[in-house]
Amino acid sequence: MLSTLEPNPEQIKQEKIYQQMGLSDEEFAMVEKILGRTPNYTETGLFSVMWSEHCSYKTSKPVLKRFPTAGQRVLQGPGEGAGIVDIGDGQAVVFKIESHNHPSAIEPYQGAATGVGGIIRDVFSMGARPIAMLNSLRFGELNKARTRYLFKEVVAGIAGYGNCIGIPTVGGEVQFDPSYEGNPLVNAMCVGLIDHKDIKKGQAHGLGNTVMYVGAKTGRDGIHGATFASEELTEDSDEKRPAVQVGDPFMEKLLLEACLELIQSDALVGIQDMGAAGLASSSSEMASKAGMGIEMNLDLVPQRETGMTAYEMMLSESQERMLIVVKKGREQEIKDLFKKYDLDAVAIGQVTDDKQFRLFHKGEVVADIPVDALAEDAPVYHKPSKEPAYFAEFQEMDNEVPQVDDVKDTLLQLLCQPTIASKEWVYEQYDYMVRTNTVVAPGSDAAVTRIRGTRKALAMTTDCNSRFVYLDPVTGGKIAVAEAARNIVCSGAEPLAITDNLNFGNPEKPEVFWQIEKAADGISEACRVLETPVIGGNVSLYNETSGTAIYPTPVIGMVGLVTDLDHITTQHFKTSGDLIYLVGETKAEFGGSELQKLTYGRIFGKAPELDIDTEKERQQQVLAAIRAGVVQSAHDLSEGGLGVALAESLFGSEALGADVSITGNHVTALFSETQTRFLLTVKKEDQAEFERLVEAQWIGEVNDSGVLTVTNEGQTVVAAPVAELKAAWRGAIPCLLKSRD
Amino acid sequence: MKFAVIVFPGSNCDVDMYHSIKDELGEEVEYVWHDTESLEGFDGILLPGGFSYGDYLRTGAIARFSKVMKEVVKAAEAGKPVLGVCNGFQILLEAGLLPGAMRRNESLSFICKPVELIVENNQTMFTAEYQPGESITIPVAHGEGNYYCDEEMLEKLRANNQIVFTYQQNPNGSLADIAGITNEKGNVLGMMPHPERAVDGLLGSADGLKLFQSIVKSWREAHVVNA
Amino acid sequence: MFKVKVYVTLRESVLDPQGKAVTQSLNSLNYQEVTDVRIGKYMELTIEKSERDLDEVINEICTKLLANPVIEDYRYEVEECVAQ
Amino acid sequence: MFKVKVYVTLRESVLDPQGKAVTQSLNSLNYQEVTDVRIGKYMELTIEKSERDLDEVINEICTKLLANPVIEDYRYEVEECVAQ
Ligand SMILES: Nc1ncnc2c1ncn2[C@@H]1O[C@H](COP(=O)(O)OP(=O)(O)O)[C@@H](O)[C@H]1O
Ligand SMILES: [Mg+2]
Repeated sequence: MLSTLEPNPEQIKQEKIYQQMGLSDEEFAMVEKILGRTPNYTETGLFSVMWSEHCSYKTSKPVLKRFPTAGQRVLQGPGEGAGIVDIGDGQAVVFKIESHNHPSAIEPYQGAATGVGGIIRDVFSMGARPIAMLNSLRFGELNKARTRYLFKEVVAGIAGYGNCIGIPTVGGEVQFDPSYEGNPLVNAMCVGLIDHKDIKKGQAHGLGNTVMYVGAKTGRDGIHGATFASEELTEDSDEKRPAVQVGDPFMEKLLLEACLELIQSDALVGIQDMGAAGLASSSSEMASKAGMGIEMNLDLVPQRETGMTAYEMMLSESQERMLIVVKKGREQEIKDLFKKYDLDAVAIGQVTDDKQFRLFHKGEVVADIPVDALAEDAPVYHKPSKEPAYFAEFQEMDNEVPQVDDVKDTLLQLLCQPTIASKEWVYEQYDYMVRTNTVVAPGSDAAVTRIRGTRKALAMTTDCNSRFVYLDPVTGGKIAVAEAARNIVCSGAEPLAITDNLNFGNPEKPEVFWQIEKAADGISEACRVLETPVIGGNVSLYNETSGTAIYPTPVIGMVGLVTDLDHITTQHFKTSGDLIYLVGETKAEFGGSELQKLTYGRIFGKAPELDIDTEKERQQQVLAAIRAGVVQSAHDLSEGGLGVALAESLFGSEALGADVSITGNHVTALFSETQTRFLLTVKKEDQAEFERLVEAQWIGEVNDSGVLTVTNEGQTVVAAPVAELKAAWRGAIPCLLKSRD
Repeated sequence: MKFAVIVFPGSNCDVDMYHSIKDELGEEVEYVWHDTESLEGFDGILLPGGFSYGDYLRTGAIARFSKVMKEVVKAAEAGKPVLGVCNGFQILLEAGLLPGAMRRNESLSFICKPVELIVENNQTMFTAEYQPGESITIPVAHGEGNYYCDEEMLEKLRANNQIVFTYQQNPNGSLADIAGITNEKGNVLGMMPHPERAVDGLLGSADGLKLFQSIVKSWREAHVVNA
Repeated sequence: MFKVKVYVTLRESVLDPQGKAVTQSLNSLNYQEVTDVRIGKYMELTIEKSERDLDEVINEICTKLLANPVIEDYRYEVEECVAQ
Repeated sequence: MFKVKVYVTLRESVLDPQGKAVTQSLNSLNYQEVTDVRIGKYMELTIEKSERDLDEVINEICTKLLANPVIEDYRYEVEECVAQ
């Protein structure tokens, strides 16, 4: 155990113990300079977690600066627990995404579960009622037993936590690719709803006000979790096992309800969840943001285990805890409020005005640090960046159309690719209906949740095609935002803003840093044009195993506003006789496509192009048509191109079929992944009005044949029973999960 | 008619139940906290779904000791309608107000989806508005809905027409496809599917509404005549 | 102070879906020699000395809360811990 | 044929939400003497004789499937059953 004999300042310095905690020699020297002395063990621990990448963003800060973060509707940008966007009528939507990649690699069930718990706390600590969850997952291929285990357990963990706490999990994405085999990605997003007047911040204002600790007791869980998240996974990561925490969703449900009641009390000054780096980060950040200092007596911290040291208490990442600041003298009413939920609220300190971070334990001062040094003044690094050799090589390549012999067979195979296949196996484990507001359940482009008592609804999605980002990070970054927006628009909503999760490899490698920078540029450009500012996000670096990085994966979480329930649209074809339209022209673009992967077993070449202005124009046209009530169904074209989109649009019914005619090379027409395309259906009587609003090609008609027929200049290219396509698509993941190595 | 929605620590379908009654049915309804010691004034008792006490140990095992459960027992004895949905059903089983026990779903996974039910008995105060044998669509969302009782009890349930709903395609492995049962007297119903999630066509199905309407109707028949 | 170990098992006549699944997955992992698995609960209770009879307390606790007599059986063992 | 009893318990410093909830519930049911409950799994495996070493098989099974070494410990007992 770490506890018994702590090294003294001399030893820490001489034996360079700070290095094991994650501080470099230069950083340790900075700490000594700030303090004017050598730090003790607790202080060294505080600096090491607060200055870890996870808490301080020391390498990603220069990149994050590029993001557009302001907008007319933005009430809270990056910097607090979660961002906030105005949605009218005094209401606002609060959302944020967060990663729990490394814990999930080690203990998938609990890693994923506590990831869910953490992001929920971020949202309700703003004062918002969490109303929906999404998740974005990446695994290796399902032909490995370890991957199947990780996939099953991660999904079970997300379900276990989210279902218990009673927040519907309404959407997400899952992608499978060998690059994630040793380092899966588990990103969870939470969306909340708030009235403007209830917005709360994590700030410790008011000299003499009381700092209170609420929720679960502190144990030795996950000490140094933040540092852990900032390192590569290595063979001996298993040694760091105690870094994994166990979640208690029941406790969090109580904490959630109690905190939402607390929000209404004028005794509350500030509130913040204890996430990464637990008590250390929540307390120092609250004080620093308020321009104040803070003093805490650690003897008063509720403890689950005996003999805990100051170091352990400050760095513990025990879950389901919150730190609040309340007006002096009002402590008892706060205690009573929490008592109702069987929770303890304990006064552990107060706000000071000397901007110092001071901790007492067993009658001694165990830390005395300028608070801004911890929370604000972490060093910032401008890492070297270098274009990787593969990029130039890929850019030289021409777009080759993969050879397809049997179109129907290829379509069937594409539908069975786990990245495309039905995710029913996943989302049926999630309670996506609780709170009875889910109008569009998982299975369409974006999920839609109504706002009770209004005609409004929120559409939400997570997206990132990391293959494109790998091939070309600028374009791939743009595509991620554009695709998310397309999904939102197809659902009948106007995109509002995004939250992003930058999952990358080791930023100390110049090629990886280049990917980060370029992807951020692409995201920024798309966000500017589409007017969807970045209101928060999360960075997860060092996603590597044995020196190989994952594909760069900047996951975009986007929320859109449906202004009237009547606008809600799904991707599924509705009635026989409806006309099918394709928006956007199709080019031969196969770099990073599903067909390329299927044909060659790997990806290469150029990512599809994206013109963001055209994207915006088409999205606006589609949304206008939806709002005019002339669109029956809307689906964006993504993995697998038009062929897959047509099939997916037919999977919503038992009896429908479609007759579609294409021109030119049929492989390109059906399977190219050219961006900025939509598949829409329109009632015959609305044809004229639709064509007035949207520039689109009429490509066919919905019928009740139960067969998808595609013809090219009179020649039948595909005639596939929808039932057969659907069975393959639905069965693919369950079937892969039953496979053996 | 006035309903109580009992709220246990960890209940999470309480809000849905409340809105079903208030917004869709238009009847009076109040939340009642688990430590309440009287249910006087309420005509119908609703135990909502969720994860009371985290469902730790066994589903419903800890909740059944809540103070309010003594009152729920009294209400049941007095012949008032008592409806337990999902976790509410599990609590009624643990409390002995309904026979049998729940096991984990056969798949061992939580399952959330709309399912088709058959109304096996429409002669109850909960189902009078349905046709006999009617097929209705109501969502399930549970990890432990695999109902069990012994042979003898099953015979009794059948003989007394206590099996009210069965699954057309069993999602959890429950004995005899059981989705919902009543007590012998017929005034306590436990069911795994969520009728309160099926009261508004916007969300997919409104087939659950008749269940609540049946309760109100039978209550009116009994009380308005007496009045 | 006593350390009480309680074992709660499903009654023989009740099918155990979890046990069945574990058996199947062990078989598919090539442990054909495992022919049956039954999964129950193992609980360790720390109980202070009190006026009440220990066995009575344990039996009450088990029948009321720790086991569900409709489908489960229980047994227990008591160890007395010597205060240090 | 062997009957193998496997006990899987949460590691000492790992939070046990179930045990905590049960302790609280017992306390509020007036069993104040119960100061702690930890909940684990108890499994009974039936294993046929095979060429493989029994202890090896059990340890493999436990680490691979029955226990999660990241947060759990296990121990086991073997009983040989005489064929009847
Ligand atoms: N991990 C997940 N959790 C919940 N829903 C998911 C998950 N993965 C996919 N889905 C749902 O399955 C549907 C199809 O997903 P996807 O193929 O990624 O859609 P798209 O290409 O339109 O973004 C969506 O409705 C999505 O929300
Ligand atoms: Mg889509």
